[in-house]
Order: sequence, then structure tokens, then C-alpha cells
Amino acid sequence: MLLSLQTAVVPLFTINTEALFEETGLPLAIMGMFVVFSALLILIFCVSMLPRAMVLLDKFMPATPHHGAAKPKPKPKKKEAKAAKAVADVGGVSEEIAVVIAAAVAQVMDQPHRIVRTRQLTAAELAWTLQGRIRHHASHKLKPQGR
Amino acid sequence: MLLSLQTAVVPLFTINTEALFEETGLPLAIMGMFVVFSALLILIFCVSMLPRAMVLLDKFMPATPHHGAAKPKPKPKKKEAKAAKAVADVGGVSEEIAVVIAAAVAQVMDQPHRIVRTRQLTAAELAWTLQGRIRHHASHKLKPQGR
Amino acid sequence: MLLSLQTAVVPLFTINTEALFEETGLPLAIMGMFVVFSALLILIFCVSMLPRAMVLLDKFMPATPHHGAAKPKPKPKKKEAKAAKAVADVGGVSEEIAVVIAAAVAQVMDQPHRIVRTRQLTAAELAWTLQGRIRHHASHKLKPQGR
Amino acid sequence: MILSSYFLDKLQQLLNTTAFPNLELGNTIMIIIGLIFVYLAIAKDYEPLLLVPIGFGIVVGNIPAVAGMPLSVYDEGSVMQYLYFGVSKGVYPPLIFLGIGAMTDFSTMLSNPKLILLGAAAQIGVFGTFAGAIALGFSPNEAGAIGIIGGADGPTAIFLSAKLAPELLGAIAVAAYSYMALVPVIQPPIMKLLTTKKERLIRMKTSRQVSTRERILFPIIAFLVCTLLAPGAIVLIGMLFFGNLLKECTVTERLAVTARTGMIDIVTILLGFCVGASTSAPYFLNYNSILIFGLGALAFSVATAGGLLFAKLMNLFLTEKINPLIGAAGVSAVPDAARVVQMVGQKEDPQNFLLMHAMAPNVAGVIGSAIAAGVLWSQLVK
Amino acid sequence: MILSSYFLDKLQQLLNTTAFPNLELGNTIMIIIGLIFVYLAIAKDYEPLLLVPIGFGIVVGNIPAVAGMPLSVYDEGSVMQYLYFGVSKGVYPPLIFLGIGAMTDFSTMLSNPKLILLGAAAQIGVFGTFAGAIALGFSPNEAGAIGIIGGADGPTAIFLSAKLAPELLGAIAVAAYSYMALVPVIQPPIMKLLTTKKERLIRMKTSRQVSTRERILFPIIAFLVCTLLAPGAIVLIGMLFFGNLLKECTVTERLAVTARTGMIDIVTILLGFCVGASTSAPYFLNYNSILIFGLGALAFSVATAGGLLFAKLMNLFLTEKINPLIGAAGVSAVPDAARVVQMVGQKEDPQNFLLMHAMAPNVAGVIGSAIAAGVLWSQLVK
Amino acid sequence: MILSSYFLDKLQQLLNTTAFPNLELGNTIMIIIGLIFVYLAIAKDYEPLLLVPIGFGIVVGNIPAVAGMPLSVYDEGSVMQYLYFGVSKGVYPPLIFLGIGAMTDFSTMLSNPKLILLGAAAQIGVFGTFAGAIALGFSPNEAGAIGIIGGADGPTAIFLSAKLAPELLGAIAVAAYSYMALVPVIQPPIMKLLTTKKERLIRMKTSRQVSTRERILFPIIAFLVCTLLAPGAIVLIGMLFFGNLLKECTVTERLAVTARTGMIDIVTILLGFCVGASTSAPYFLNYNSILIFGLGALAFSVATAGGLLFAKLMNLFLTEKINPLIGAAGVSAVPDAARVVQMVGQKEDPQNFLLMHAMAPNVAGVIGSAIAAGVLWSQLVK
Ligand code: NA
Ligand code: NA
Ligand code: NA
Repeated sequence: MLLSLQTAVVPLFTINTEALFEETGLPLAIMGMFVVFSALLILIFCVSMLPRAMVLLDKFMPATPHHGAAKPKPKPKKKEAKAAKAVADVGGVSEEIAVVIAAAVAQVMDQPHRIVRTRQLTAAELAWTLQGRIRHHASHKLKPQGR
Repeated sequence: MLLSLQTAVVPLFTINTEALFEETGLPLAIMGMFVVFSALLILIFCVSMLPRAMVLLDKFMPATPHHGAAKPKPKPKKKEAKAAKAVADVGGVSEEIAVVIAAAVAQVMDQPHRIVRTRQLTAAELAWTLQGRIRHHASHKLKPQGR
Repeated sequence: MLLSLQTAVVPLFTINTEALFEETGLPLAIMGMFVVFSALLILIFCVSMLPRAMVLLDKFMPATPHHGAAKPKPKPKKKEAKAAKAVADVGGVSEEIAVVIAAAVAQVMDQPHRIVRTRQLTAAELAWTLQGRIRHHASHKLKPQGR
Repeated sequence: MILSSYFLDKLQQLLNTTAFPNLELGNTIMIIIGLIFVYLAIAKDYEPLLLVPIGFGIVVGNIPAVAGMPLSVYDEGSVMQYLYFGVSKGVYPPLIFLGIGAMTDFSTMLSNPKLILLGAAAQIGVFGTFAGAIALGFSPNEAGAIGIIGGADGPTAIFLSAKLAPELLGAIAVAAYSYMALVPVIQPPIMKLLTTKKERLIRMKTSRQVSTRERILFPIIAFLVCTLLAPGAIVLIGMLFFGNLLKECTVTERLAVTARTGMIDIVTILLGFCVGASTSAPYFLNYNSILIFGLGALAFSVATAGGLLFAKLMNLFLTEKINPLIGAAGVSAVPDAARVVQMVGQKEDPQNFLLMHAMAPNVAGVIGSAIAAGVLWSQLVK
Repeated sequence: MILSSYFLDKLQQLLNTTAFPNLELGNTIMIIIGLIFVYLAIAKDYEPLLLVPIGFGIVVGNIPAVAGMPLSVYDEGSVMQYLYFGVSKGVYPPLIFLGIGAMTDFSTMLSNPKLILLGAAAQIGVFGTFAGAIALGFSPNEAGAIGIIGGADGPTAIFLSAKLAPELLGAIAVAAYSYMALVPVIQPPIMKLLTTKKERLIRMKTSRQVSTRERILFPIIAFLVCTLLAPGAIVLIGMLFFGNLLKECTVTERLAVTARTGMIDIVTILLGFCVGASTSAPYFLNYNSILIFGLGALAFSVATAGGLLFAKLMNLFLTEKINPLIGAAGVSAVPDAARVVQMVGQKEDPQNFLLMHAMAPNVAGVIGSAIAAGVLWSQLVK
Repeated sequence: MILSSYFLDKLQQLLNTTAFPNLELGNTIMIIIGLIFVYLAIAKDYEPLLLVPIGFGIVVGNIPAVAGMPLSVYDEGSVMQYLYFGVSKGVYPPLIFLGIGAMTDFSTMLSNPKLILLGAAAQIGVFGTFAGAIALGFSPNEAGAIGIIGGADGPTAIFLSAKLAPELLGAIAVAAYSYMALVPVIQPPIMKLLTTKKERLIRMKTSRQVSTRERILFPIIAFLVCTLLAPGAIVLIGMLFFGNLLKECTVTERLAVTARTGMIDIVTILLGFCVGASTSAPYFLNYNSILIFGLGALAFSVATAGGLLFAKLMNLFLTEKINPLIGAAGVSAVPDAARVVQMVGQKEDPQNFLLMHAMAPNVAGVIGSAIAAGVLWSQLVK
């Protein structure tokens, strides 16, 4: 079946209805839509159940703060304490910088200002498996000279 | 032709003049210099024409600020306005940090100080395709708790 | 030799003592421990010698500050000098930021505060081979407009 | 006399070392197309992270080859072929999905799960185009690869065409990315045509907070559901939810950061450049490519309409109506389609913030088209 | 009638496209194991950077394959196989060692070199397990690969099993990483059993400052010593000390930073995910894997005991006693083993800071097991 | 008796597992050379980002091989060979050029285009050395690879020798990088010899501002000009200007940042290390290497002189004289050659800032030698 205006003219494109009704034509298309809808419907069901599952989960396994996030940090000293407070959830910015920024904020603004998007700065800074050690050393060791 | 002091001594190196005058010898070397000079001369011509082309271009297609750079940001509020001014072209530093730094600057220095090299901090921070959304969310959504 | 309780029961595992005494059994294990200990003993010896070697080395080849670290920077001007002082060993943070942070610190704190952990910020920022040039340009060139 | 003929000879030989003797009209056309891509990316800000690499890649890929030198992505042993390996074997797309997973926030989808259906409905664009391509005489494999353009998802399209119809990869990838970039141009008229003003004014309720635990569980559950039903999608879906788990699980932050910055950037640069460079005129400028671009336009339109109309259908049953505009975001094209929804909605009511709601069908559309790709692949691969 | 049978037929066909018909008990078990890994990583913070990728990889690797589709790490031409290439050819482990070198500070080891011996003593775990595996009937090559679990060093274990016994790689890698994650569970009882309270109370003197020059010279000297004696260790040891030189030499900071951030992150993601995905039930769930897990537990215990007892042996000759607890850190498992030492020590005396001292045998253990791997490889490879 | 002979036997066997029996004088010499490289990099700050990896690589590559173990870059299936793949197939150099493009600022060149000629003139170093190598009996292909040392551009040298003379790659790469590092030693005497004090005192006018648009257009125009005339340079030049476009086009900043940080760092580490490791004494220590080092010294001197003298030639026609010293920067060796110009100029007049002006021929030299490499490759490859 050709979509031609005149027999002499080469048609711009031809419609091949036979192939359309073969197994790999419309039936596959319909089956595909069916699978996509099935999968996403089941997903909707699961996601809808999530809040209820959470209620159950919270009952039997209360959410405790994660190790990584909740490791108690050494108490900040005297005067800087207030500045440090505002920085408490900075996540991992090297403390000195955090203190500096927080102090600057404390100077300039009237109400405490929460710095929320600084985590990225440190991801690169903390060494992988040794992070615990580095953090420890920083407080105990004298800075290596000559570097 | 040998560069030898004595016939009995093995020469340190031999000069092969024949190979030098073959197609892949001096002729290729000269041709190479010719191509390098031609290419760079044409490049010089093009570069010299650039300023004039720019004049034409500016006439028919005036330089508008680019989308990415010029997306109008929500107006800064009252008091912070001046500080924000100094930060206008920060590029992409998370706004909170920019405000803090700018405020600190405003405190300390008498004339406005332009912070010019802070862009890198954010390139890593802004999520690829979702950047628009994150920026939006930051102002609308409550922070997710427990993170 | 089988570790079986009864001949009818399939043994949980069998101990093959023959293989154990072949070349690739216990002899290899002993040899392995021997090599590990030898290598690390020699390493201990070398490491123990290091401090003495250092004394010799310092005598004949005194440790000079490295080029990269010690390149004399252009003298900071008048008023900013004090702020810049505190930043002297920042390592490579773009100078503007360093000045800003240092200035903020100077405002807020009574004694000079040394910023020690900012190096990472710049590693990404300084262009590889062109770093020298960029540093130079920063002081000489007008900022490119429209960026 | 002899000298002058010698020099003429040399000059001829010199000219033969340049690209000019082999420069054909097709190459010139493609170079201009590449430059237009770069222009659109820079001046109009259309998906610049993809159009700049692809556009420059098109220019590079159409500098005519020198006989005997392995330069193009199709030449055995050329550097470009090694870099193209990640495209031709389908390795880059899953890595990009890893990064996308590590930057995608599924919260809005979790807080309003029924919007996921819009992402399913938009896949009519995939299967409709597939049927259309079959009808136009493409082989089933080729039709599958062409249909996936309707998924509006570059990496998925590249992945599936690498598996089903490598010879069409260049055209399909360029079509998919072009139309993704043109979403702000293609979608608004369809959106206005198929919705009433009243519908466009519907405001949606802000959605509930989603807890950390839910966000950690979601990628795992979603992965199991999707791949048990459509195991062909395992590589794309697996990487997507792996990346998302890295992001949400709070203890692998540094891996998630690298996945969504350095890693995805490197792969994006190489993928875009290689896809562009594969559009060498002799391979690209042919009747099939024109058909593919036509079908691609159809695919985007059908997908947009599918999402919109399904939203209207859902409204027949819902008491709390949804704004049908957000159905258009079901085509994926994250996040441009969602931005277009916001834009069109704000034109009617400047105080109507649809972006956040549109993100739900938007990311669901990504999952939907990955599943569609899995189904097509598993049914068509022999 | 015909229609209903047609639909039944279709439904059957549809079901066949899902993963359910091929889902076997083994896969389900492995998926649950994978989820437990992810749970332990997130909830208990056990080596999350490795257990999350491995755990999710296990889940992905056990979604049953579809006949004829190249999906798993074992299928020729699949994306997963290309990513697994870095595991199967042993390319990823040296790159991880490069990053580890670029983040490791050998100062404490340099300031107290005799503690290096503890890292040597702990290798009894490797060679003891090797002998045990031989006795249980494993071939020498397999026994070598199994023994290296006692090195408590994931990359080393993967590297050696890729070279000696690729068919056991999945089990060995998972065992090695599992026990590394479980170090805080496995070690403390052994440590308490083998030491007296008096020994656990020993405080150690703070060690001397190490100069920059020493830290620059160390990686070079250590590399030469180790590889001249055990040239089989050249790739791992070479990369470790190359990374450390980049870190310490003060003039290549930017390379060291990339090696210990972007580069190691990318490799960690891919390595963990691929190792997990290689544990497809048919390859993994067998008698050998159970034996390997049993031998692995033995290996960690023997290594811990070896380090502890050797410390006690050393104390017989030393005037300035060392706390034998730090011997347990000789097993590598950086830095968890050192943290466990600190924890156990602090339980007896809250003011006793052993962590810094424990880092010396800890990093020496890494060098020790790389040498052990080199010896095993060079003796067993034909 | 028997026991003692058994132990002697064991000891002998043990010794055979070490590297000592195979350690030859050549290896020892190369190890010392490698250590000298590391020393120069650290103590003298000579191109440390390259000399540290190369130097340590030389040490690693000269630990003698163990029979039957695939360890070196030349052994089939070794890890080192997989990493070396990027060198031997020429994949790393274009990736480095991508990063260089993303960090190079062509502004000074754009504001004073005539200085580009100095970068062209310095290529006499390439072609002069090529002719010299031909005269010394090297085959044309080898001579081409040797000549490119005169380009003073490591990646270009590696790329071209990988294509034309892989067997000389190690020597050529090491020569190129050595002399690049030694630029502050090689150039000043030549510069003083060939210029008068009066010339060295010439001050140059500060150049005009270059607009963003010009900087965006430049990489596209320059790419077309260079590759249409020398299509063999397409991979290097293409990547260089692609990286520069990413940098300048303002909308792909994140890609440019990754290209000039994480990506180039990873490739630099691997390239340097592998190039070093390929200098195993049996392959490296021979008469050809000595000739190559001699020709390399010649190449750098001729290139320097070429740039200087051409600047003096240009001054004959210019009213606004240029300081001929900046001609020496035409050899590439970015940015060391430009720094040397600054240094030599300042010795005469401490207030004369030539660095910025010297950057123009400096980056033009990179383009020039990439074109030269393209010409040599296209003419010599069969
Ligand atoms: Na989609
Ligand atoms: Na160990
Ligand atoms: Na050059």
C-alpha cells in the first residue's frame, strides 16, 4: 500500500501495514505499555505503603542517629562556643573555616544564620579510610614543619 | 660519507646524506615548515579580523547577557541588599556563603570589594540537570530532617 | 585420612595431609613468612637509619625551602598588610578569598588566628601548567568583562 | 620550466595533504549544523552540557578523513574509536545514570506516588513511535531504537540503539538530544492546545515531608520492582538506583559526590564529543536520518500529549484534581520538561508553583523509559 | 474461546519476559544477603564505602538473567563485563592502592619502626590459612587466593585471586570485605582472651617528630626494599608508595588530591559494585564458598592472635614495653583495626590513647600482606 | 649433611624468588636515573607534576622481571600493560590536551596575533631535528618521532611516537620531558648569546582587552583553520580547542573544571607512571637512546634559536619592536619557557614584565607543534 499521489512519482514514504500487525509490531507496543504500567503501578503501591511501613519500623526499630553523622565532637572552648553553635550541623567543613564564617555571620546579622550548603567542601578533603585518624591527629600532633 | 678520524676507528655516528635528499628527508621538512607557517598565518589573519567581526556582530546581534549568568534572581531583601550587590557576579557560590563573605567584607573594608575567584566552589556543588530545581527548592522547601 | 565419625556418613570435610607436605604446602607457607619478615626487618633497619642519614644529609645539603612553597610573592600593600600577614602560609587559596577571610577574622578575634586547612580549596582551582601565569595576571590585568 | 612544474607538483601534493580535496558538501552542511548546536547551547542555553560537546563533536567528525590515517570513530585503532568504545558498547549511559541517580531527589515522587502514572503514560511516545517506525518499513530492531527517542532520555536512547541498531546510533542520539534541548519550544503549544485555561489554573497542595528512611528504602524497592518485571532494564535502572542509594544512605556521601561531579562530567564530555564525532556526513546524511528526525518530533509530541491526556483522565476519578500541565513533564527530559510546566503554568497564574510537583512525573518518566528500553531490548534482541 | 486462550498465551509470554520464571531460591537468598550488607553498612556503619556498593551489587547480580541477553559480569559483551574487566584483570586494586598511598601517613610507623614487626607477624594469618586450605583439599593456587583473606586487605585479596583463582574471586572478595567490616566484632574477644589486664593498661610514649625529608625518602626506600625482595608485589607496593610519594613530596599536591578523592572514589564504586554483581547464586552458593567463609574467619582470628602474641614476645626483650593490643592492628583492615585497639584499650583506661601507635602496625600490615601476596603469586603462578 | 645441603638449596631457591639474581647493571643505572628525576622534581621544582611520576615509574620499571610473571608494560595481560594501553594507543595525550585547553587562556595571543608567528618559527626545531635524525640514519618514521621532541610538548611527542615509532616511545618521551624540565637551564645561555642587551631591554605595550565573544569564537575558528590545513592534527588540536571552548563558552563551566582538574590529573598520573615504567633497561639503554638525547638537546636549542631569530627578523619590519626574548617562548614547554623569558628579561630591567607577552608565542607553540605532528604523521604513516 503506497501513499503516492501519482504512480509516476516516487512516494515520500511507504506505509507497511503488514509489519505493523506482526508479533514485533503493534502487539509488542501494547505489551510494552502494559509492562511499563504494571511495573509503575506496583511501584505506586509499594511507595504508598511506605509511610505505613515506616510507622511499623519506627515502632520496632527506632531511628537512631547514624554513626557517621553523630560522632560526638570535642566540646568547643569558651568564647567561640556560641559561634560554633551556629555551625553545629555544618557537616564537615574544616572547623577553622566554619568558625571564621560563623564568627563573621555573628558579627553582621542579628539572628543566628544557619549555613546549610557547605558539605561539599569537605568531601574532597577527608581522606577515605583514614579519616578517623586524621581527625584525631589534628588535635594531638604538632603541625609537621617545613611543609 | 663517514665522519671518522681514522679508518680503523669505528665512527661515533655516520651521516647519511642520501636519505636526507629523498622525498621523506629535507623536502618533507621544508614542506612541514611551510604548512605550519601557512596555517598560523591564516590563523593570524582570522584573529586580526576578529575585532572587526565583533563590531559587525555587536551591531546585528547585540551581546545579551547569557541565560545561565543572567537568570534574574529573587530580589535581595532590605538590609542585605548592599552586601548582595557586591556579590552580584559571584557566578554560582551558594548564596548563603556569598552573603556571609560579602557581609564580612562590607564590615571590614571601606570601598566595595569584588570577589572574583569563587566560582569553583560551586561547580562541584550544583547538581547537573537538576540544578534549576535545587535552586528553587532551596527557597521553598523545609530542610529534610535527619540528614 | 578422613575425619569421619562413621564410614557411612559423608564427612563434612577431609584433611589432606599429603598435599600439606608437598613443596606448595607448608614449605611455601614457611618460606612466605620468612620473606615477609626479612623484607620488613630490612625495612626496619633502613627506617632506623633514617634519622642518622638525615643528620648527614642536613650537614651536606641543608634543607632549603622548596621553590613551589617559597616563591616570593609581591609585597602586599599598606593597610591590608596586617590581614595578609595572618594568611601568609595559606598555601594557595585564591588571594582575594584569603584576604576576605583573614579580614573577617581580624575583626572578630583578638589574637591572630591561623587558617591551616584551606589548601584543598585551591588544588582544584589553580590551573595546571599555567598557574604561574594566572597568579601574575590576577594582579596586572583588568578583569575580563561580561563573564 | 622543469622547476616550475616541480613547484606546481609540490603545491598539488601539498594541497592533497590538506582536508580540502576531500571536503564534500555533506561535511560542510554537518559542520554548519554542529556550529548551530554550539550556538544554540551558548546563546539560548539549550542543554549546554550536552549540545556544546555534541556540536563541537559534529564539527570534528566532519573534517574530512585523510586516506590511510585512522582518525574517525569508525577507523580501527584510532584514538576516537577507543573513546567511542564507551558509546558503542553502551558503557557510558549506565555511568551517566549512576551520576543522575546520585543527584536525583525522589522525595516529591514519594510524597505523591500517583503522579508516577504520568511518567508511565508518557511512554506512549516510545511505543507509538515504535509502531510508526515499523509502519514506515524500519526493521523491528531499528524501530525499537527509534521509538526510544520518545523516552526523551539521551543515555537510554544511546544505550538501546547501541544494542539494537548501532548503525542508527548517531542519528538517534542527535535527534534525542536535539529534541530534549528543544523541549521549551516543542511542548508549550501542545500543552496549550490540550488543556483548558481552567485546568491550567489548578493549584496543587504542597506534599508531605519524606523521611530519610523512606528515601533510603525507595531505591532498593524500586530497583527490585522494576527489574523483576523488566529485567532488560537492569543495567540502567540498577545504576540509577545504585547512585540514588549512595546519595540517600548518608554514609557514602563521598562516593555520591564523586559520582555526580567528576565521574559524570568525564563521561558526559566523552559521550557528547563521541556521539557528535560519529555523525560523519557519509554515515549521517541520508534518508533514514530524515525519517528519524521526523519520527523523533512525533515521539516528543505524542509523549507530551500522552502525559497531558492521562492527567485529564485521572482527574475524572480524583477528588483532588491535578494540574494536567504536569503530565507533560512525564516525558523525562529532566529537568527542562518540569521547567516548561512551571513556565506555562505561571503564565496563567504567576503565583502557581508547579515545578516541584512536575518533578515527580519527570523522574518517573526516566524510570518509565528505562523500563520501556528494557522491554524493547529483551523482546527484540536475538 | 480462542480469544481467551490467546490472552492466556499472551499472559504466559508476558510472564516469561519477567525475571520471575528464572528466579531461584539461591538468587533470593543472595538478594537477602545483599540487603543485609546494605543494612549493616547503613545502620551499623560497617565499612559503608565498600559494603553499600557490594551489597547493592549482590542484589543486582542476582536478578535472574534473561536467556540470550548479555547482562551479567560473566556474559560476553555486556556492560557489566566491561566494568568487571578492572576486577578480573586486577586493574582496580592497584589504582585503589595508589589512592590509599596518597592518603596514608606513615609518620607514626617511621617514628617507631620496631612496630613494623607486628605487621609482619600478623601475616601468619595468610600463610596459616593457606596451609589450612591446602589441607582441606584446595589446589595450591586456590589455597593461595584463600589465604590472602588473612591479609585483611580487600584490594590485595581481589588482586591475588584474579591472578591465581578467578573462579573463587567473588567468594574471596566478599569474605575479605565482610570480615574487614566485622573487625569490631571479631577482634575484641580474641584481644581480651590473649592479654592480661595489666598488659592492656600499658601506656606508650608519644613518638618523635618525623621530618618532611624522611617522609619523602621513606616511600622510595620502602619500595626498593620490598620489591627487590618480593618482586611479585611490585604492582601493589609500587602504586602504594607512588601514591605516598605524590602526597609527601610537597610539589605534586594536586595529583595526590585527585588520587585520594575522585580517582579512588570512582574505582571504589566500580570495584564494589562489580564484585557484588559477580556473586550470582549459581557461581557463588556452593560448598567451596562455605569453606572459604570458614577459612576466612579462621584467617582473621589467626592474624589477630599472631599480632598480639608477637607483641608479647617482643615485650620479653624490650625495656620499654609495648601494649600488646596494638599487635591486633597488624591485620591491616585500615583503619578499623586500629580503632578497635583504641576502643578496647580505652575500656580499661579511658586516658590511654593507643590509636596513633596502632596505626604503625596497621599500615605495616598493608605492606606485609602485599608482600605476602607477591610471594604467593610468584611461587604459584606457572 | 643432607640437612645443611637442604637448607642451602632452600636458600638458593629463596634467593631466586628475589629480584637480585636478575638485577643487571642497566637496571641499576636506570633506577639511579629515575631517582635523579625525582630529586630534580622535588628539590629543583623542575616540572614536578611530570618528573615525579616518570621518575618513580622508571624505578618501578627497572625492578627486574621475574620469569613467567606478567609485570612490565611489555608483558601480555599485566596490569601495567592495561594502564600503558593509553600510552601505546595514543589515548592519554588527547585527554591531556583537553585539560590543557580547558585551562589555557588565549587572550594575550588574541590581543597580539602577530606573536603567533614566533610559535611557528620555533617549529624549525622539529623539522631541523627531523632532518638531522634522517642524516644520522634513522628511518623516516623514527626521524619524525624524534623530531617532534623539538616541539617541547610531552603529550604531542608521546602521541606521535606511539603512531610512528612505538619502539622509541620511551626514549622520546623521557627526552622530551627531561628537556622541558631543563628549559630554565638550556634556554638562558642561547637567549643571551643571540640577543643584544639593547634588545633585551625592549619593553612591550600592554595589549587590548579581548571580549568574551572573541574568546568563544577563537577555538572554533582556530580548530577549523588548523585541521583543514593539517587534518592529521585533528585529535590533538580538536581536543585542545574543545577544552578551550568548554572553558570560554560560559555555560559548560562544570565540564571545563573537571577536564582541567580531576580528569587531567588522573591521566597525568597514569601517563607519567607508565612512560617511566616503559624505560626498562633492556629496551631503553642502547645507542639509539643516546642519539635521541643528543638530538633532543639539539632540537631544543634550534627551536629556541629559531624563535629568537625570527623575532629579530620581524623587528626589521615592525615599527613597534618586539622583545626578541619572547621568541624563545615559542618552543611551547608551557609555562616554563615563558617564565624563563620573564626571568632573563628582568635580569636586565627589573621593571620589565614580559611574562604576559611571552604567553602568546608559548601557546602558539603548542598549536604549532600539534600541526607539525599532524603533518609528519600524515606524510609518514603508510
Ligand atoms: Na521518559
Ligand atoms: Na594485612
Ligand atoms: Na611547540
